[in-house]
Amino acid sequence: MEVVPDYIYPDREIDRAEGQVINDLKANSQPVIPDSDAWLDAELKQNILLTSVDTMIDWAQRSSLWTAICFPACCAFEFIAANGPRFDLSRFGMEILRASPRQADLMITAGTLTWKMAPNVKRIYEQMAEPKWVIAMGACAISGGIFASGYNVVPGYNHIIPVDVYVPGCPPRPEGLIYGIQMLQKKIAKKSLFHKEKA
Amino acid sequence: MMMPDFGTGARIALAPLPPDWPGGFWWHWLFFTVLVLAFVLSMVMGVIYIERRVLARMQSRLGPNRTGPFGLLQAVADAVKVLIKENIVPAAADKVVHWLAPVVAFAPVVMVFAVVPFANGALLADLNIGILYVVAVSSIASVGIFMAGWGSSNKYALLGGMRDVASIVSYEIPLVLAILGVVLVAGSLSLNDIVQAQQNIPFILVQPLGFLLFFTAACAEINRSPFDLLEADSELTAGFHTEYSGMKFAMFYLVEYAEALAVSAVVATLFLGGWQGPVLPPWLWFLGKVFFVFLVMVWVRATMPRVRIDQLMAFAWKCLFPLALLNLLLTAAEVALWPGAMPLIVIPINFAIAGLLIIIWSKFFKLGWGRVEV
Amino acid sequence: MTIALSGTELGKRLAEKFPGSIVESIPDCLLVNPSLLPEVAGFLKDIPDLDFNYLNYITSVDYYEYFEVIYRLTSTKYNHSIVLKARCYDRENPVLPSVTELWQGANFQEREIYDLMGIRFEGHPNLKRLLLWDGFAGHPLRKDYL
Amino acid sequence: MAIKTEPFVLNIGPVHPSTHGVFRMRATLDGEVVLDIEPVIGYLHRGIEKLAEQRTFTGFIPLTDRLDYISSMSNNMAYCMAVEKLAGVKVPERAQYLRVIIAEMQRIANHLIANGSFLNDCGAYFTPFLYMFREREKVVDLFEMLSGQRLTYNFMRIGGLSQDIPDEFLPALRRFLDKMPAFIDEYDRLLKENEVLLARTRGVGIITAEKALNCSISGPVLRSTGYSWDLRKADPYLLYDRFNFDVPVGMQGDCYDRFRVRMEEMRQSVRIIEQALKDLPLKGAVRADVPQRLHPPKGEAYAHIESPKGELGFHVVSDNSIAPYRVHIRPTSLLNLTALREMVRGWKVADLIVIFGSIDICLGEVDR
Repeated sequence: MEVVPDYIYPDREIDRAEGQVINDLKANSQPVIPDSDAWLDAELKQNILLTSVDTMIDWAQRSSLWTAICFPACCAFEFIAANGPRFDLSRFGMEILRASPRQADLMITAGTLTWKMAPNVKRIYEQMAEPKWVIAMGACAISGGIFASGYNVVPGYNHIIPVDVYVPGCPPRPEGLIYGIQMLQKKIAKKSLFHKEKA
Repeated sequence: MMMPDFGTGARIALAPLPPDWPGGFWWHWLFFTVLVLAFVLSMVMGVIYIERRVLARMQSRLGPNRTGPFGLLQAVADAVKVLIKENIVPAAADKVVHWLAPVVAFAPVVMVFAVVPFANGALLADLNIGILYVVAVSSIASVGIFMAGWGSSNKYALLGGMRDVASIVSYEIPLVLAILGVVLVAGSLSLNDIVQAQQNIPFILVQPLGFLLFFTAACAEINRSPFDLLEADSELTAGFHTEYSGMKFAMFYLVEYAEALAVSAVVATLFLGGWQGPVLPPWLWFLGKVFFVFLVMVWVRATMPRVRIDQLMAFAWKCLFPLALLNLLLTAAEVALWPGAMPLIVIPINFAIAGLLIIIWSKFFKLGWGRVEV
Repeated sequence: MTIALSGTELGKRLAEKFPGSIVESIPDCLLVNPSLLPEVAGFLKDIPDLDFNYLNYITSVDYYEYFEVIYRLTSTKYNHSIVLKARCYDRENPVLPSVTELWQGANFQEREIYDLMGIRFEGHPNLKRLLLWDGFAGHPLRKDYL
Repeated sequence: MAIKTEPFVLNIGPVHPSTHGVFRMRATLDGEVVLDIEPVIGYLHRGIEKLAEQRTFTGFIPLTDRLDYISSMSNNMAYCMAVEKLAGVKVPERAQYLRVIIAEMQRIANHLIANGSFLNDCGAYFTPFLYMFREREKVVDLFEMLSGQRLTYNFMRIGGLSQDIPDEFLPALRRFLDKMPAFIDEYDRLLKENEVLLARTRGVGIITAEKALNCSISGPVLRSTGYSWDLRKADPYLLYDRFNFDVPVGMQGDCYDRFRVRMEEMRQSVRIIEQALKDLPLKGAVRADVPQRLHPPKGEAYAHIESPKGELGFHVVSDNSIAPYRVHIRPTSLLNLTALREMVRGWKVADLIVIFGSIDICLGEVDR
């Protein structure tokens, strides 16, 4: 058998640096990131001009949710099924999957998140341009699911990134996902461009 | 409107105003520039909607139908959303180039529409070198695309930009050679004259091989599938516009479809008889032909896998280029043989020769394997 | 049907060829002396009437007193199989020779065992963690992890 | 004249449209040419083998669903067979027939996804993928009828199936089988002889039979090299020795052969299901009497099946308690990746994606 030469670049340093990033993130992300939806209950008081601008913008944003590609595990196939011929997310204008997170609005976190993956997910979330939303799809994404006791599993995406809508199920059926998306659309409809979210 | 004078070529670059158009020279310019811009932008939204609906139907789904009646407002919603999205410039990017790239890419595509006739004489500038202008101006867009690929300081974007430059340099040659066949038959470089020369027979019948060559090369130039290598989403995530968000991304998105529209318009003008047609008003004929060509592009996109970069190059140089030369030679011989009007007999002759050449080439020319020893 | 070769018969033959290589041979498997593992495996692979050209899998089990590494070999030509086992008793720094030279399929699996069980394979071309990251504390599949 | 170039490292993945999950390749490129890649995996490593030690023998079955989540039923079955072998459980004949039927349906569903996403990687804009997904939905419907789940079925049990099939299942399966060959023909018509597809996949990513065997590669990737090794024939489990079917093999082990082998295997699966339906006993138990708290005798057992991706095996060690002492999963997808580095060297970036797609891996199984 031919002997394959060593890798061209010094990969061990890269590995060590990447491992350090994971360890740091693991140490720093024990608490759950709180849901920043308190503003939803607040009564919105704006003048007519602003509310009509808001209505227009909210309509545009909720009607064209482009999804970032971040599908680690099993739930991805229910998402694809939801995109497929039978459930057909393209009706909502969501068939455009942006491979580049810069152009996406919605991150559907389909699947178990491991600590090794966590820095990448965080990075993708940070690369997405505002405004952006996250749907945690499936039990693993919400709380770690049946893998919660695993040594490499993050118990829920909300340890890493803020989550807007949780869709339970293992995996959720495509109908459930579509319902979750509609909940998100309702949430976007309540949002106001000029109302600063209180952190 | 003056009648075409083949070959004399004594006209100035800016044609005189048609008598029935309003205002003075500059008012005329301003008015119609705004009109063309508005037309291009609204048509782009239209073709995006059409593509998404048709593509979805071809993939046995429905396509956007919730936003507005029949989903007609989907493109509007997309546009509004993209425009107010955050604009990110990567820290490592070349800021000036990054900002300038979408503009450089977008402007020339709109400029192409200045010389496309919507009806007899209804064009912004009846240049006597119209088709040359189209070829020259439309290539500038790829400078913008390369700027985007280079300025983003992203490896995927750089690969996309490199692929774009490689394809534009190669495909320009068969493209121009295919156009030359049409120009020889029509005897003019002005698009309006070319349309008028198709009074009786559209050039697709006289130039079947030229049409195929032009359509293929143009698809490659504007990077439609199966030549959409520079934003090949299964390879390079989003290619040259990986790092673009918000409004600048919207401009690239616009460029993609405006280019497709421009090519459809040029194909309709050069080969399908432009605004010529019975019964219906000319502009409707023109739009119908544009949409028809665009639908063919969508159809190709929905079925064909993508070629590889070396196959793309090989296809241009080993297949399209010699065929375009032969086509030009054949056309020149025919024009020399029958100066003035061509008899109808050339149509079956040209079809036969086109079929023969394509069969010969498909036997001898195979897209290669392309492994490099490392 | 894949025939499971009897460990006792094959063990006799191997013990003649490589004295001291077989620690124990029972019908199910052959317990090989770790220091002679590459020789035994190479013999099993190269000898024409055995021809074990296919390594099904390698796995490892932690029995507290020792680690047991299990190799299942199959001959796709004669359609028979054999299980080799090797034990290492050193819990702090367990080492076994690598079989990557013989079967490249062992490459990822030995890295995985190194990662999850902490057994080092001498002679492996690129022995580093496969599934977990550099800097992960401990080896999770060991019974005393957590 | 050679231009002096400098190689650069491109990081493909873990989040990339065509890495089928979270696979990551550190590719060293010279322009478009791939000089070298290093697969980096573990982004979905959930520690299933460790979790198995905390669960009972039956309680581990749901976790096997999440291994190769495209073909969950096969995973269920392989694990149950290993425990049955360990505990010496005899599975009733009706259950064995149903297992064969379900496993072959799962093969069809898996190959539909494999080929669809492979064509998608070649750049056919979602169309073949969605066409094949349409038919997969029909298989999923049938599975839903059985288990109530669409993806993670958890249907097999140690000693048989969790419950008997509903009355509507067999007629529905019959209807599906009648239509399926026509659909496979449709996919063939769609792209089988497309010039661009041939140019992209023929001769690309060739692997020889010796190399494949040396790298422990199995399944369609091994058979595409022309080497006929199918555990259903070589080591018949369940009732596969009762059925007539062919093992499709390729010519030279390139991407196109892998694509074709999967297409042909779907036809053979339809054939097997039809024969199994003919012989299926209409009455009888579907589950052997297995105690709720199973504790198999001390020992170990390995059972392998020809899963859609290749040889899938479970090595189960018992210490006579109610939980497995150790479960090792023979990861088909991981071992099929062994030769990836040699297969892609010298090809272009686009080929890297195509070759990777043609191997058909599932990250849940690679990382476990």
